[in-house]
Amino acid sequence: MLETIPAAERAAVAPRSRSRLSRAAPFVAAVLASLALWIAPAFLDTFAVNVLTRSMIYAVLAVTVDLLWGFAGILTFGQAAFFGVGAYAAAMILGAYGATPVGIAAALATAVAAPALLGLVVGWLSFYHRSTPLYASVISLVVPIVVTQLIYSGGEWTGSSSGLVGFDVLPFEIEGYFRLAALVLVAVTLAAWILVQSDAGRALVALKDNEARCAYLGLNPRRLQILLTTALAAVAGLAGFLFANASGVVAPENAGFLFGTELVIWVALGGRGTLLGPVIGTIAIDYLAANLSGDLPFLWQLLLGTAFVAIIILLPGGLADPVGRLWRALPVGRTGQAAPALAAREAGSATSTAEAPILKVQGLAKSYGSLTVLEGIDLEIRAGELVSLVGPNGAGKTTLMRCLSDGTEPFRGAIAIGGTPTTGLTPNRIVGLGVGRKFQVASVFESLSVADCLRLARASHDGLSPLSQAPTLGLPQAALDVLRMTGLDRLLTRPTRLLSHGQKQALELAMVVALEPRLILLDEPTAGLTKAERTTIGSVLKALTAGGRIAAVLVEHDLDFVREISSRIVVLHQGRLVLDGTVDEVVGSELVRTIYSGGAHA
Amino acid sequence: MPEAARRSEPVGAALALDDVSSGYGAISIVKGVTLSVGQGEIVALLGKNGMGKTTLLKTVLGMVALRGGGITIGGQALSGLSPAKLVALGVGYAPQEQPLFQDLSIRDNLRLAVPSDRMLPGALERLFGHFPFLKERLGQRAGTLSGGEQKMLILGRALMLRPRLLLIDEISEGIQPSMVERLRKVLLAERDAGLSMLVVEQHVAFALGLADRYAVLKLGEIVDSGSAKASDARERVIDHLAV
Amino acid sequence: MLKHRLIGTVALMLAASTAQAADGKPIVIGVPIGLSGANSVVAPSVVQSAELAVEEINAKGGVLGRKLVLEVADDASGAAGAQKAFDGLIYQKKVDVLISMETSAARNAGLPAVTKGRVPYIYTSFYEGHSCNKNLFVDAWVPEQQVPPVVDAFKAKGAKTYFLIGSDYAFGRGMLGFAKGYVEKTGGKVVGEEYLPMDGSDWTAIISKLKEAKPDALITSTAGGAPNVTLTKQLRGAGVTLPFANLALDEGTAKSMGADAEGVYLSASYVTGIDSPENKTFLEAMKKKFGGELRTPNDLSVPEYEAIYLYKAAVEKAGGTETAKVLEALPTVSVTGPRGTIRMSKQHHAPLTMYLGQIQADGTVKVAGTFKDVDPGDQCPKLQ
Amino acid sequence: MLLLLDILTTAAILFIVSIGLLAIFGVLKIINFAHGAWLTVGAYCAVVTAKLGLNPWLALPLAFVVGAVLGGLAEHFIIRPLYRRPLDAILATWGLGIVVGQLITLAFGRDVQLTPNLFAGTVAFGGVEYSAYRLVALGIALVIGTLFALTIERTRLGLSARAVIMNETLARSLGIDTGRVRLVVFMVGAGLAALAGVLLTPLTSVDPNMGVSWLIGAFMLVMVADASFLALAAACLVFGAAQVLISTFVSPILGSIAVAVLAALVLRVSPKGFSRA
Repeated sequence: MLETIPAAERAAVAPRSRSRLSRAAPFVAAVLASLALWIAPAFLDTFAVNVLTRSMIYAVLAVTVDLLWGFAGILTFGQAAFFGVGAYAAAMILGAYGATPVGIAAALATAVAAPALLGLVVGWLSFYHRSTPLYASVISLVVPIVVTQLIYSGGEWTGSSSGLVGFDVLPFEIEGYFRLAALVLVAVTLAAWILVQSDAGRALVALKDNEARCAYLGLNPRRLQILLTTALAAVAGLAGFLFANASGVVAPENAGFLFGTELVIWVALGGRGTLLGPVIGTIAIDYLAANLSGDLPFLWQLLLGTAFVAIIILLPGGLADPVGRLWRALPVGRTGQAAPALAAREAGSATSTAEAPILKVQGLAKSYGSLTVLEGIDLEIRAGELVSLVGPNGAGKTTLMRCLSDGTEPFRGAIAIGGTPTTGLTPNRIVGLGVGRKFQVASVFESLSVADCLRLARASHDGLSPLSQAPTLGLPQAALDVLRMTGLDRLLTRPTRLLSHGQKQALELAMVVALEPRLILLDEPTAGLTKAERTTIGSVLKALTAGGRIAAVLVEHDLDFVREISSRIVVLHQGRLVLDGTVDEVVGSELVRTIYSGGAHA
Repeated sequence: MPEAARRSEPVGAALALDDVSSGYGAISIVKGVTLSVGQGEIVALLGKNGMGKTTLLKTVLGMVALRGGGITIGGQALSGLSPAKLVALGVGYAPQEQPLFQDLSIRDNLRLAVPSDRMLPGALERLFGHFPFLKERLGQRAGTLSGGEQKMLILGRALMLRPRLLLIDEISEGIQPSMVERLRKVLLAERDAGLSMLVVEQHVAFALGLADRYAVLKLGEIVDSGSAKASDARERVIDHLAV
Repeated sequence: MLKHRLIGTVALMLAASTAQAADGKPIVIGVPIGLSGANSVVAPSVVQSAELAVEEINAKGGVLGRKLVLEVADDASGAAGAQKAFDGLIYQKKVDVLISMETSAARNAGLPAVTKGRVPYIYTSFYEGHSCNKNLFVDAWVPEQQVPPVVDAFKAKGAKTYFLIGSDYAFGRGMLGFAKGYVEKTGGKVVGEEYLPMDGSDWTAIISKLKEAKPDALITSTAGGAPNVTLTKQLRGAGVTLPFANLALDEGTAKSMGADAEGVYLSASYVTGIDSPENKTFLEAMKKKFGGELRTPNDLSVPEYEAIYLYKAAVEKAGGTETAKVLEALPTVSVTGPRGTIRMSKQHHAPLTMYLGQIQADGTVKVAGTFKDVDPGDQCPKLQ
Repeated sequence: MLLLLDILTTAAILFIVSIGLLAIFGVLKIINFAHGAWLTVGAYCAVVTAKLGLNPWLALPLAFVVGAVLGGLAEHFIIRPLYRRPLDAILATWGLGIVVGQLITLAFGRDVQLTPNLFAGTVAFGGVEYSAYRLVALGIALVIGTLFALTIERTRLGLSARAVIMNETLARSLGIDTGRVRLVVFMVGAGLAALAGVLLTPLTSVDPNMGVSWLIGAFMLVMVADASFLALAAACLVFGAAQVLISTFVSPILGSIAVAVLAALVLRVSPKGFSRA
């Protein structure tokens, strides 16, 4: 059932027609580019056709590097290895079976499948819970080294250092290869463009921005990263297949670490995260290299190296950065993102038996080395409760929240969500059990818009389209309320980095609510907010739990706030649960006064 | 410079904050705080967690960027001074979060606090004057000291360079009452010798017993202040602090 | 058209014989070579000898009255660079012929362009053999020519067991593979064969294995430049004093290794010490032309010099630069140069006179044996 | 015995080559991919010393000074803006490595350069004739390790560096000029790298690209050591042993990629590498 919200619709209608136009624009551009490239060989000399064919194949690789590095934040030197594997697979199969239809089909299939398989292994190695981006880069360094070594020691099979030459290739003239490479480049770039503009593409950016937030929205960052690595390895393999055919030779250096770094240099100079920048950068630099490097071999390297260092330091966005700024300053370049229409979505029929506790903690204890931060915590929370967790600094509140939301934290004792023990579960799986966590410092995706952030929060329910941006954004009523009360519903297209601190807090809360959790964990949701904002958040929380289906646990220092909204207060002191009772019981307690005046020692 | 001097407390206040604002990134923590500490005076800054007390201290130390207002120390405006310069100006600091290098020896912890090794022997002598027990334990890892002993080391480290102004962050946190009392005595003795202090605390009894004046910080603003010796001071402060 | 051209050529020849200045279109010789990368150490010497050959030929009126012009392009000693270099030379500079010394990877990478662009290609670097293409001719040695003199010499000294060390690449594997076969064929025994990756720099474990195996002689074939120097230094450092032949060593590198190279055997089709009038004239001309800039002529640069003369002879015999005719003429012509008389008559390869040399303390090479007209064997049976 | 010596000396050489990288990574958390270039610069200092006809051992102090000075410039102009962008710092230093390599090429040419042996010949040791220089290198590694440990443990600079590693905020609040500590540490790291370059000359050829082949190995060792000096020593021993053993008993080709592959696997299992033990 979809119920459109009039206010939001008004905001969305105006840009709709324009957005259809801008949605068609990439396809038009792609068709125009294809046409231009199709007739280009007629105007270019053989040398240019030949060199540009190779440059365009390299540009396909640059697109994959850009998706990984520029968008998903994975600095990789390994695309060369996948390219090399694809090229060698093609060359070896074409060499053995010839350019028969079967031979070509087998070569193409293997050239795509073999790198994809390798990509899967590399992805699995590189990405795991708590893996670091640096580790992925380390692996991406090792892979080309290993692949090159295998090629060297492959003897007759791989032609060792001399590479393979003289195998059959597709029956094209050089113009034919030029057009083929051009079509593939345009197609890959267009696909990449559509992907990054789509909702799924936003997930990539989100991953780079804030991996923890992704996991706490129930997305599986590992799976996404592995999937991306595998898919782009396959694309690199396709480029390798093209390369083997177009050049008629494959060599170990095509798979090497140095080629991998060169790809990164091209992408960096062109402008990471822009797709077109790397494409144009790669073609321009490679073409220039073909013309200049022969005449000034050492100087060319020197110039390239210097430019690279300068760009990295001074212009991290590459040459596309000033160009893009110029473009956006022009009237035609200022196409804003269209706001999706907001729609209410009926909450899922998660029937929670009111009697069974949503959260059950038994004998929880945690220590860092010899320092015990939590000990003997027993706690039960039922639907409809709004429990505040209070206590002085170092009482263990944040640690308790962390244990509740991440089963891979080493702790003793047991935590169960809706009866399911969480020990060993990664955050995204705990989110799957119906837990939403709001962090102390607002954790949103700084490079995305408000609507994108909310869409990602819905991803675990509604999925993400890899092809387009959904025109509507369906959210549970409670999330819509948060947006409405804070005015965020009118700021859907605004990049979150431009939001005020309070708006970010509200957005994060809306994202957590959009998950339709059974249990919401909030770590200081009001820190740094104005009085009015605090009141808003307070009433949202009260309304949420009043329905009797959701429970909330919040850590809070603002005790006025706590007093106002809680149904129950739990006091922690020095890692132990010292008091658990109603607001009146706790507020009136002398023990609490003593704790807060610094006197009590457990 | 003349502007700052005119608008703030009379030149010569050990520390004067005039409409100071600061924060991290997009977040404002301290919002327009005006506060002064006179020569030889102890001012207690009370407030719950997350209210901006530590941020205020770090703003004075130049570790958090000043967004608005002015700070003077002994009449000297403080913009763009490095922590090293502040140490030279006679500002001591006893931090609360991760205040010691746990894995270094006590001697190394102290050595890091003096600008050159030549000044170490004299500084140590002053330190042992306050806390003689540290003399025997210089080679021990700082992390092996008990909580109270660590606090003494932190305080001793701040005092050993003979500062003129001392900024203290929750020195009483998590230690035994007897230890708290011992710290209080040391601090009062230093005050009597002319040291000015801004003491951030949550331990109300300790803070009021020590200070001449108090101020309560809430959401980055001062909501209450007065003489620490006033009869209703304790009740007023606890109302701000407890549930 | 053809007739017309022929007449024109004859006319030019006549003109050339009477006047120095011929105004025919120059013949462009493409030299794709590793100015950067692994071959960059030896490349300058190759370019120098090409420059001398062109200067000499032009001074005598050129070829069929046409001047020779050199187009040098950097192939970065590798496949990717070679593709760019070959494309540039064939399609952009429109060269008439390619004559160059390159790595095997670069040569292979260039071959598709050579085939598509239909230009003759004379490869002037010794290599592991068996590279066959109807446009490709080779005037330098292959394992069949280089290895036997070494093994025969060691055998004569009583060596029965051999240890082989190489870089893991086509040339290293190719040379040692042939050496192993030859050793076994002549009754010797290979007690160890070890390879390190081309960019490997730590030979420790291999040297220890060598010491354990206690062979009578050692034959190495590494990648040129760094690995060669590294291995030799580490062998000397470990006190290895066996009879030691280095199949990848040239005189220039030997000189730069200083004392470490003393006593090492090498086998080559050219050493500076060849006592022939052609060699003396050549060396003097080089010295005169390049003076202080002179790079020591060597087994890679002299074939380049001779190949240009071979091409000249073929063009003159074919009556023009048309590829098909030049290819037809190439195996039939011969040139007597510093290395003696060269004719690429055997399956696009050339029988060569080989010299066994031993490095002296001052870095010079003493000729220890001469082997006349060693046959390259069956390199490209399909190309006969 | 031969095997044992091979392992020990291989570990020693790995240690010499990696220590400069470790110093920089440990304090600055920056991976200096120009490390290879600094090794090369050091080796060319040996070339220059030889050309000037000086005692070859003089190359050691010369290289340290030249490396440190160039390192200081690099820290100031290239590293400093990138402390908050560690992955970009990898790229920028890689680019710097290319630039340095090309500058050396322009100045000295591509050729393999001749350097005099620091220590020639062999000695009988435990029943085998062993390369004297490798044994000397073992000694030098111990000396460098000891000096490095003493600097870290005893001197004020070492203490400040450790303070910056452990808790930079506290160090700064105590008045330590952390910017200067970073600069000096980078200079020391670069100086050590250049020193290592000189020490490599008796074992390898000297050419503009010589450093690159040592870079990856050193990088992986430092990753595994995770900024701990003792862990680096342990990693060098373990991976050096693995390299020698695999080279000896399986294949030198596998041996040569052993360090990189094994280190990657160790990091997969235990992200903190050896520093945990």
